[in-house]
Amino acid sequence: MKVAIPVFPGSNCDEDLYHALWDILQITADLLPVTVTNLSQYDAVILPGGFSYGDYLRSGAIARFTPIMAAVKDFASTGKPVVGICNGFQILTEAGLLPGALRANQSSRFICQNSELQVTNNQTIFSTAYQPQEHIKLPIAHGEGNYYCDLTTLAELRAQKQIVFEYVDNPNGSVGNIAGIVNRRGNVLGMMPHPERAVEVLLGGTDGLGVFTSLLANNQREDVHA
Amino acid sequence: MYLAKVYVTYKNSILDPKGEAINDALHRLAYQNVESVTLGKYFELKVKAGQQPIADQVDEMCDRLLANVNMESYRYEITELED
Amino acid sequence: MYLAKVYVTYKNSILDPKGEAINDALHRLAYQNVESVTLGKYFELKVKAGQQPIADQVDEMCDRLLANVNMESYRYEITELED
Amino acid sequence: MLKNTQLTPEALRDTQAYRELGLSADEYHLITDQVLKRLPNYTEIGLFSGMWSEHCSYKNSKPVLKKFWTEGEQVLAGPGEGAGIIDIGDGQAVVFKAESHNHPSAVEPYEGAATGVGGIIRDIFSMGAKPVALLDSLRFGEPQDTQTTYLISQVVAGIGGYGNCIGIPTIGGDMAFDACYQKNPLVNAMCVGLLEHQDMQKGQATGVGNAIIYVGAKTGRDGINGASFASAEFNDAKATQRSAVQVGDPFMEKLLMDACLEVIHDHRDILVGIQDMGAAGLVSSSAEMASKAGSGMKLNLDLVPQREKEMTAFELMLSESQERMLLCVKDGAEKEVHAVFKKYGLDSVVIGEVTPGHQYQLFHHGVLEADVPVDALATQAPVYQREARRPQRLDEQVQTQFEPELANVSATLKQLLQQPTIASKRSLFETYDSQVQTNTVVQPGSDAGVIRIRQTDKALAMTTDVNGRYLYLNPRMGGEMAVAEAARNIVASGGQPLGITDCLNFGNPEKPEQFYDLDEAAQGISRACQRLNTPVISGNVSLNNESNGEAIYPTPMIGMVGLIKHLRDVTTQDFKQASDAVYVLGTTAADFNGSELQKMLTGQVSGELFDFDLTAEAENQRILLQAIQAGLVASAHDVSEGGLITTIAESCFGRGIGVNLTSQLPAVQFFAETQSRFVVSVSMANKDAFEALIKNQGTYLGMTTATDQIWVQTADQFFDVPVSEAKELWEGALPCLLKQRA
Ligand SMILES: Nc1ncnc2c1ncn2[C@@H]1O[C@H](COP(=O)(O)OP(=O)(O)O)[C@@H](O)[C@H]1O
Ligand SMILES: [Mg+2]
Repeated sequence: MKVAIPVFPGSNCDEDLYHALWDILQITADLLPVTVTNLSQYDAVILPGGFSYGDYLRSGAIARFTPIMAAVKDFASTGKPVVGICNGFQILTEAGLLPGALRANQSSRFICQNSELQVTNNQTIFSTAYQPQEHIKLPIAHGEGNYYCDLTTLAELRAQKQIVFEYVDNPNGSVGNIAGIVNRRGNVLGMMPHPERAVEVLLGGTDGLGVFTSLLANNQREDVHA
Repeated sequence: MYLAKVYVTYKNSILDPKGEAINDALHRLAYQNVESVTLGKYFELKVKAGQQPIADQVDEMCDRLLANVNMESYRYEITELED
Repeated sequence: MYLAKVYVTYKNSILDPKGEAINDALHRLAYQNVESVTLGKYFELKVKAGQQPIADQVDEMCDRLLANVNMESYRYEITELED
Repeated sequence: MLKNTQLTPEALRDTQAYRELGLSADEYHLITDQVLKRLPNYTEIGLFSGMWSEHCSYKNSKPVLKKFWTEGEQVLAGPGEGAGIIDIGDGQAVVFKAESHNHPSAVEPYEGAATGVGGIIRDIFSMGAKPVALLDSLRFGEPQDTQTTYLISQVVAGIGGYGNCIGIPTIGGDMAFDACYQKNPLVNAMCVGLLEHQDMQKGQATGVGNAIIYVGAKTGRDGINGASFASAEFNDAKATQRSAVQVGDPFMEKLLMDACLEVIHDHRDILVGIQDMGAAGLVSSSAEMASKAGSGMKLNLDLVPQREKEMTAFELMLSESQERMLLCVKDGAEKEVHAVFKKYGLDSVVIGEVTPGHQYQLFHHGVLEADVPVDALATQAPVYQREARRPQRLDEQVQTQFEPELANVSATLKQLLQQPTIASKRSLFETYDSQVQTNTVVQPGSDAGVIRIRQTDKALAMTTDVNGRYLYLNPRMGGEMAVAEAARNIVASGGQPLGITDCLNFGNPEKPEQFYDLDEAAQGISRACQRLNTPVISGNVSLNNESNGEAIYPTPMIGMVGLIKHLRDVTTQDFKQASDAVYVLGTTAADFNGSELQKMLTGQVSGELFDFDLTAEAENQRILLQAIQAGLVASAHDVSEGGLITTIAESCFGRGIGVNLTSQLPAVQFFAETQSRFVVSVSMANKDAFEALIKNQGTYLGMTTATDQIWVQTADQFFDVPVSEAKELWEGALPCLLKQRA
């Protein structure tokens, strides 16, 4: 599997992700500037966390207009997997690849802590490595992670089993305790918690590995790209 | 040259945590008669006349970039500036 | 009940990195005719009549909390609301 | 100000307008009679005012700083460069420095704190190092009135706002509250970087004809003459201080940092020198680069990227706009540098060149605006040996120890745990991203923050500490204690202390009593540094921390970094499991003067400071480190504010583990703040080996338990507190005071 990591000006978790993929999971990955317009040689795209363009307007709002995001849209439309972590999730909602939006945390403060999650749907290509309803711990670090969508959308997310991760103790006010969702087709995941920060015992836990190992396992399955 | 003043606020149904925090702070400062506070964004854009009508263009900029219409609404006023 | 609309913007020589980032973004979106963007704050306060004249009170709130007069200036408009 | 710029040299002399810029009449005459032998124009006098300010020249503190112990074979660069450098083996080095942003933060707390962080980061990457961690040391008034709580939340938000955005983890710091900081909050930031020896940079401009390149943000009128502002005493008349407010742009700084590090790594052969533009902006960076290299320099100010129209030479040279750097690049290689910065979307412009001789020449609109000897600016500021006079407060204080009487020990403990200085800071440091870069082994909440060094088995431990109350009672001994406490935090985390940086936060040095405090504290610091083998490698001086004539406690913040040789040695303060043996290393006495307990019970600190023995300190540290390295220690936590019982309680809180302890001490001594102690837990398997190692330097207290209780049988009474209840009080106190919403 070969992963593309778009690096937006202001991204700051790109190298963390790169290390997690290469050093811990031995997955091939490339850091790509926003000028890249062709992603056809990749099997997956993961948008990293950080503060693209400073997040000076709304998080993710400016990054969405970069050339590489047009390529990511095309890539997603072919059914290949796209993941957005933290700022990556924010960019995916701004770009319309995922429903809803991310507002300032309820406390209106940035929060960095370990948060307990429930794997609500372990049947997505990003979560098969987890047990049904498994409780895992992943770090969160965001100021605008308060997921918002209207009630109709929430009902739809639930009906279509698009909610992948839910917070156990909602730390930011997210609607429906939502920490991570997929699109209807199931090939685009956005999540506020940082799986790439939870891949080593030394740094406090390995519960994040599942996101990447799921991706890896399902990449080898022929049927997912069908 | 035009001056566009753009106001972006959360839609009504959406909770505004920053506004509430400011509301609380005002109460602590003994402004008990403040009932509610909402916090929005206020842009001032200086725009040169282009091919498109200026209002259309500002509207488009709001829609595409300055506001996230999933949760925010916007309004604007345009005045012409002396050069 | 009164509605106070408060506009807080940076004073002239203060750097506005957010405004500049948005300006750049608009240029990349091909709105080349945008000359400058500044980003400020826009508050809407609902305030009940108190002992102090309402304008004095709003002015005081701006001065003490809503703006930092060392780098920001503010202006406001007050309208009376039907209860 | 604009009006003044039209002053002729003669009018400048006659009106003494130079005083407004912070130059004394004597300094002015030194310039006219000895340095220039003519009357300077307004721009030139501006250059001197910036460069001869305390902030740039250390004219008041130099004689004090000279007393610092700065040696040690591991030191690769000591004070003098942008930041100090210490060798850590394997061709690597650690770079660190601290910076104060007290005055700007008092005027505009969010941006003041944020730009403080931004500034110290530039100091680190300008040395060629990759910034890997931030720390912050904060002092505020009592968090009781809205103004103070607002200040606290804004300062913390500003620190987080910058560090989080740029992507450098904030992994430690310290925070204390006393009324003396009410109008003079202290906001000190420290940055730590990792350096490959081959990347080491100097801020120098050598080689006639080499290009001087300006990179980063455009210059505006922000912070003009901030250096002399920062060096002036504070009063309530705010209007004059407005020009000092700057807004930080962490997004720009991230691009700038990445671009500069790329030039340093990949274009080594063409880069001659690099320096950040900090205090006194363009003049200080350029004049220092030239002077250090023994060169002259000529700049064309028309080429300086400008954010505002019609800026004068004075304004361009003294602006403290943030996020700017100055490079000296080999003649002919300018394009190569421009290409790198262009990739990041940044301005990079040749604004001048290195010249033969030693003159510093500025051209603006085709006019030679300034022509002065560069060394006069950079190195020839007058140095003042200020008068020191022992303050009365030290002679008037009682010589006996405060003797607290406790009616109810567990109630006292609960109350103590809620004192703002003791209470958990989690709700505040939780707003800092402490994990970005994925190297953080120990996050805030233990004695020191720990960062691993990739591709090695090593890690760095870091901390900031100082207890201003101790210095208020005895500046020299308090200075020693500050260093000792920092070292204890490093050792308790499994590290060997390497060296320190400092921020000397003091009052007005022209007052002999304040200067005495500064001088004494520096001597104490130096002595402890020598004894603990932690040279001073960098630092910063912030004087005039007074408002309306009232000075803060003498508060020399100590930032220390240590090396953990093997990752297995990383130790935290939490008790790990039930049935471990608990010890206190070091001896306990009835030391209450200056203690948190004294302040809580009497509302103030007073009396002569208790004894402190640096030899015992060093010995206890040595033994603990040896025990950790031998793999005998499950947890270690140094004893500081709040004494033994506070330390024990904090060790219980991490994992909700109880203790059952018995001691020969009277209950009240569990609150004493005797120095040089650690609380250590050891598994049963290691008990004998640990006791053999510590001999009689420590005392067995009892065991950790699986209950939710802290049980203590003292010489005179038994007391107990539920761990969960105590923890809730300790964690809830600050959010409640600061009225934070969940
Ligand atoms: N301003 C701050 N920023 C980051 N971390 C902080 C801050 N203040 C306190 N902490 C963290 O809280 C913990 C306790 O701090 P402190 O009581 O000062 O410890 P100690 O007494 O061991 O020096 C430490 O891990 C410290 O890093
Ligand atoms: Mg400690």
